Amino acid sequence: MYTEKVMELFMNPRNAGRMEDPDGVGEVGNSRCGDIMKIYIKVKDERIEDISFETFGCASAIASSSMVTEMVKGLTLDEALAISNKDVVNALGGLPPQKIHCSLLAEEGIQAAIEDYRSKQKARAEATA
Amino acid sequence: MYTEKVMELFMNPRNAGRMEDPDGVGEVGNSRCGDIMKIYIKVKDERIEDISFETFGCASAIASSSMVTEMVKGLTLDEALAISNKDVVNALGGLPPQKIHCSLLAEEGIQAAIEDYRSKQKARAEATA
Amino acid sequence: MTERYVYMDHSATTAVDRSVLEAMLPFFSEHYGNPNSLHLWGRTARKAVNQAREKVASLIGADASEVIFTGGGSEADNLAIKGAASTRKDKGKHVITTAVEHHAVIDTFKWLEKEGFEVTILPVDEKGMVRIPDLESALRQDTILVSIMYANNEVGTIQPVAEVAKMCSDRGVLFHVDGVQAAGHIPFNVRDLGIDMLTMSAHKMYGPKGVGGLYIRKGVKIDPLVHGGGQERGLRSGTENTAGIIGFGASAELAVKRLADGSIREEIRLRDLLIDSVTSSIEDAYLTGHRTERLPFHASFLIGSLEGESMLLRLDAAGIGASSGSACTSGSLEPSYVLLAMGISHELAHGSLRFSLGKDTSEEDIVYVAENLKKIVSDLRALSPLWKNRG
Amino acid sequence: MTERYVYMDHSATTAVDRSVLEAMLPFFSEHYGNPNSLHLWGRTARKAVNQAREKVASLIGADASEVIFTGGGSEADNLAIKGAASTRKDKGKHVITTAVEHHAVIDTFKWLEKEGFEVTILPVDEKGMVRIPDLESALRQDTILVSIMYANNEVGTIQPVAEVAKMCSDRGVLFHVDGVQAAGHIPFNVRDLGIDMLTMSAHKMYGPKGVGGLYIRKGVKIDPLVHGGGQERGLRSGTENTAGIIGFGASAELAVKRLADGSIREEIRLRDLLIDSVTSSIEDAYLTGHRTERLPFHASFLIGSLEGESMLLRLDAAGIGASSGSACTSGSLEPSYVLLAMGISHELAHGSLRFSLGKDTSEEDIVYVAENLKKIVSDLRALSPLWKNRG
Ligand SMILES: Cc1ncc(COP(=O)(O)O)c(C=O)c1O
Ligand SMILES: Cc1ncc(COP(=O)(O)O)c(C=O)c1O
Repeated sequence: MYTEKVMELFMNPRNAGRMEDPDGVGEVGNSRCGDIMKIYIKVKDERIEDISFETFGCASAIASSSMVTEMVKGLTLDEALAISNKDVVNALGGLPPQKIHCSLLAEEGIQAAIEDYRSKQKARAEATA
Repeated sequence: MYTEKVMELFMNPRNAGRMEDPDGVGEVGNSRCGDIMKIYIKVKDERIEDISFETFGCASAIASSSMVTEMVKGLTLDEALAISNKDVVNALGGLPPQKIHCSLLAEEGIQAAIEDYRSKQKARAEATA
Repeated sequence: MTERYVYMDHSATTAVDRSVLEAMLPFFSEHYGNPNSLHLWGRTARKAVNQAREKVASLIGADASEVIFTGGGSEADNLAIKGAASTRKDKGKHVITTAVEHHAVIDTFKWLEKEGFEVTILPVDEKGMVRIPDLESALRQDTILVSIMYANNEVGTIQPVAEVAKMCSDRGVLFHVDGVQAAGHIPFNVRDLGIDMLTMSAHKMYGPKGVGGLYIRKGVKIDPLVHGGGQERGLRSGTENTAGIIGFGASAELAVKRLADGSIREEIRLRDLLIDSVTSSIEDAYLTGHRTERLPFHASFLIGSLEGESMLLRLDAAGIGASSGSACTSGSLEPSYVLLAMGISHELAHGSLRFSLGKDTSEEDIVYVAENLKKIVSDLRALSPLWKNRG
Repeated sequence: MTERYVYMDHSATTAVDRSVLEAMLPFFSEHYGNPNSLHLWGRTARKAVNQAREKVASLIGADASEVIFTGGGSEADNLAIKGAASTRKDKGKHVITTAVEHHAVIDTFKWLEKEGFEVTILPVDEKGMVRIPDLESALRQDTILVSIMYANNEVGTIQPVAEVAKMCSDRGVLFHVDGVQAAGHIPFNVRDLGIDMLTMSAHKMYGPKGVGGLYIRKGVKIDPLVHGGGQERGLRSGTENTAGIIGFGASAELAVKRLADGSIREEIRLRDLLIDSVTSSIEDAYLTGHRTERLPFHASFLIGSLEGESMLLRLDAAGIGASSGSACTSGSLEPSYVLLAMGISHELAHGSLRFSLGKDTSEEDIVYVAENLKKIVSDLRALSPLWKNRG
């Protein structure tokens, strides 16, 4: 049912675990539906310097999280925002139809983390203004 | 489905075949229903001296014919008339429910042959009277 | 003990071929997973079931997604007919079948009639064949379904399926074919024929009993008969009979081979030898069904002045397995409705006999059967009050 | 390659026992006759089918004439429920079942609802058990059928079947029991219980897939689902799956032995060992279902902050076959309706895991599973945003 790539990332996820003092955190999904994705980022010079995730969900949710974090690491925030769920699915070698929503969560998770980072930046800028 | 006795008589029927110059002939059943039994008798001193049958029908019809002819051979006509289909079924060691009508044909075949004999006797007696 | 044992009742059921059994064996006690399980055991079973589906589909020229597995041919017939009637009942209540269908079809139509559908039963000619003009005049605006068998189990006659399909599709009427006797024995392609649904049964083609298949053309919607876990695209719930399905797949593979390698021609030769021997060496013996438009393995007769069961039992005593009418009705004394529909008299219909050959039937088997039958007929006719031509 | 392969999904399906396969084997390619045929091949098959029927009947204390064979448990459930609703619809239109039935029952009731029946779905308590007072107040003058499972496939809970039977028979209401998980694993007698119909499935008790059984108490009339040749007393037409039926018979014989020889006590010991290991060594892990009124081979859990599929796949990678919820639903992400009916939250329901032991499960297997699960849970919790109790 899953591609080798999905299984590999599920069994050995990259960038897994909580991050101390992140610059931005995005949490998407809800536990009622069985999927929660939490993305932590450290940003330096508008680039994602470090990233990690915590995911509650099925294998494809975990693999999608792992994949998307690998894909955006080192990118500028704008580049990261351009990564779509399709890119994630392609990089995973495909997902079963009923699991496509996991890749969507991955896309949304990155967006949410960046948004969080930017709104914090804005707040700090305003506070120091 | 059939008892050994039925199969034995079906495979090796006694008193089978047409009889030349019988004293009485009974034919019962009809080909539409798949069973015709024809009983031939020779009578001497009110006794069935010889008997034979022809039967169109299933194994139980043939076995019933064979059995009933064996049972009545040598009996007086009145004794023969007292043989019932139950007697035939018992002598065969039983018949499947849907085949009981074959034993009824056997009973009726004997009755018809005796009737035929008696009506011929009566006709002859009247002719010579 | 008899000289020989000759099974000539392959229309009733066939032996599972050795290659088929080999394919099935690992799926009982080794790869025994439920195909719906995520784990290794389940995935192994799922993969094998998918492969079997491909094989069955390719036998009939369908796509694997168009084939579902059932618990037998009768269930597939019921599913196709009831399932289609159910989804289409708002479009119309008129359904059509023929007088010579298997009980699994005819009794299903009788059930539809009780449920308020209007049923037309097409007559057949003296060879058991449906006449296209009869179908044409039976078709109505509110006709939603036509079900006609590919080939008849009792008399072997092949129906003009392609013509029927054309007529139905021109009118937008769904066409179901009971292909239980034909599948694996006659080469055909559901797409070329233009049919909507086709029933198959593994045990009629050297596969196991208890597994059937239903081809449902892409786009055709039917309702299920068995509700539950949603297996087989929701059309036949229940844990898949994996070993059986894999056996069906293997038997379809075997059939593809046999249909290509000339086996069928040899089968026809032996069939014709039997037909010629019986009709030429036994007085008052007739072939039933069509002489050429018939199943390659099927030879059915009427033997005058005799009754079927008595011949069957004598044949059995000689080691020969045959049947009289449908296997399903052979327990009863009612003469076959198929023969009656062909205009054969009750009396003659009682004398029906069917020999159906198999892939391992030899010429010696044919000769043995013909000789034994000749002797048996002569013995039994000596007992028959209907037999007039005495020597 | 993993250290060990441990199949713990016997609720989904079991391996065919060697003795069962032995019994089946001659009926594929040797004694392959159609049981409805008069000849030697047919009689041999008929005799074996009759013997199998005796064996299945004696497992449950029924008479052989009260057992019919179907193409699986789901079909038997559908037949019992639809068949009884059909014969009784003039007496009333109200039918009752529970919220924790298998799809084969619940979806059949949904179908009945669409057909115009009125359906009451009984709730269950937090152990998954029906409350007798709930049934009592649901029963009405026009109630014609109650269907309650013997034991639940997801949480193992055994229902108070005898009490339900008493209540139904006092009111003249037909009572059907889905005994698929229980038959062959729990000793019972249909006569003592006083139930009217009972569904069984061979593949849940070391028999083959694709063959089920339905006990129908003498005198109870139901309509068929599959029409046709009239096999199985007219209630399930189609050529009998002889090898499958004979396998079912052999598996019933095996079950009778196992129920008598103490095997079940050992199964319970191992089950309890697993329950105790998991609940004591893993934080936030709970048993689902009843602690004692449960299937002897069944251990089901909720693992907090985790989702079932990911645990299943990690277990699979360690060579362990388990399931999350019903095998039939494991392809979907919907949390189990059974767990929700027991009042478990959506979030927790996602973390369901089922281990079902088999007759060859060893203590080492249990230890292996418990150890691996502990590690997997800990690894996955390190990824879970819901897991709060970090070390
Ligand atoms: C309780 C219950 N009922 C019915 C069924 C259906 O049985 P089968 O898979 O044989 O159709 C199952 C198993 O799938 C079950 O566990
Ligand atoms: C023409 C035809 N249709 C349907 C069936 C039913 O198939 P099954 O016995 O597999 O249910 C048969 C055989 O019995 C048949 O010959």
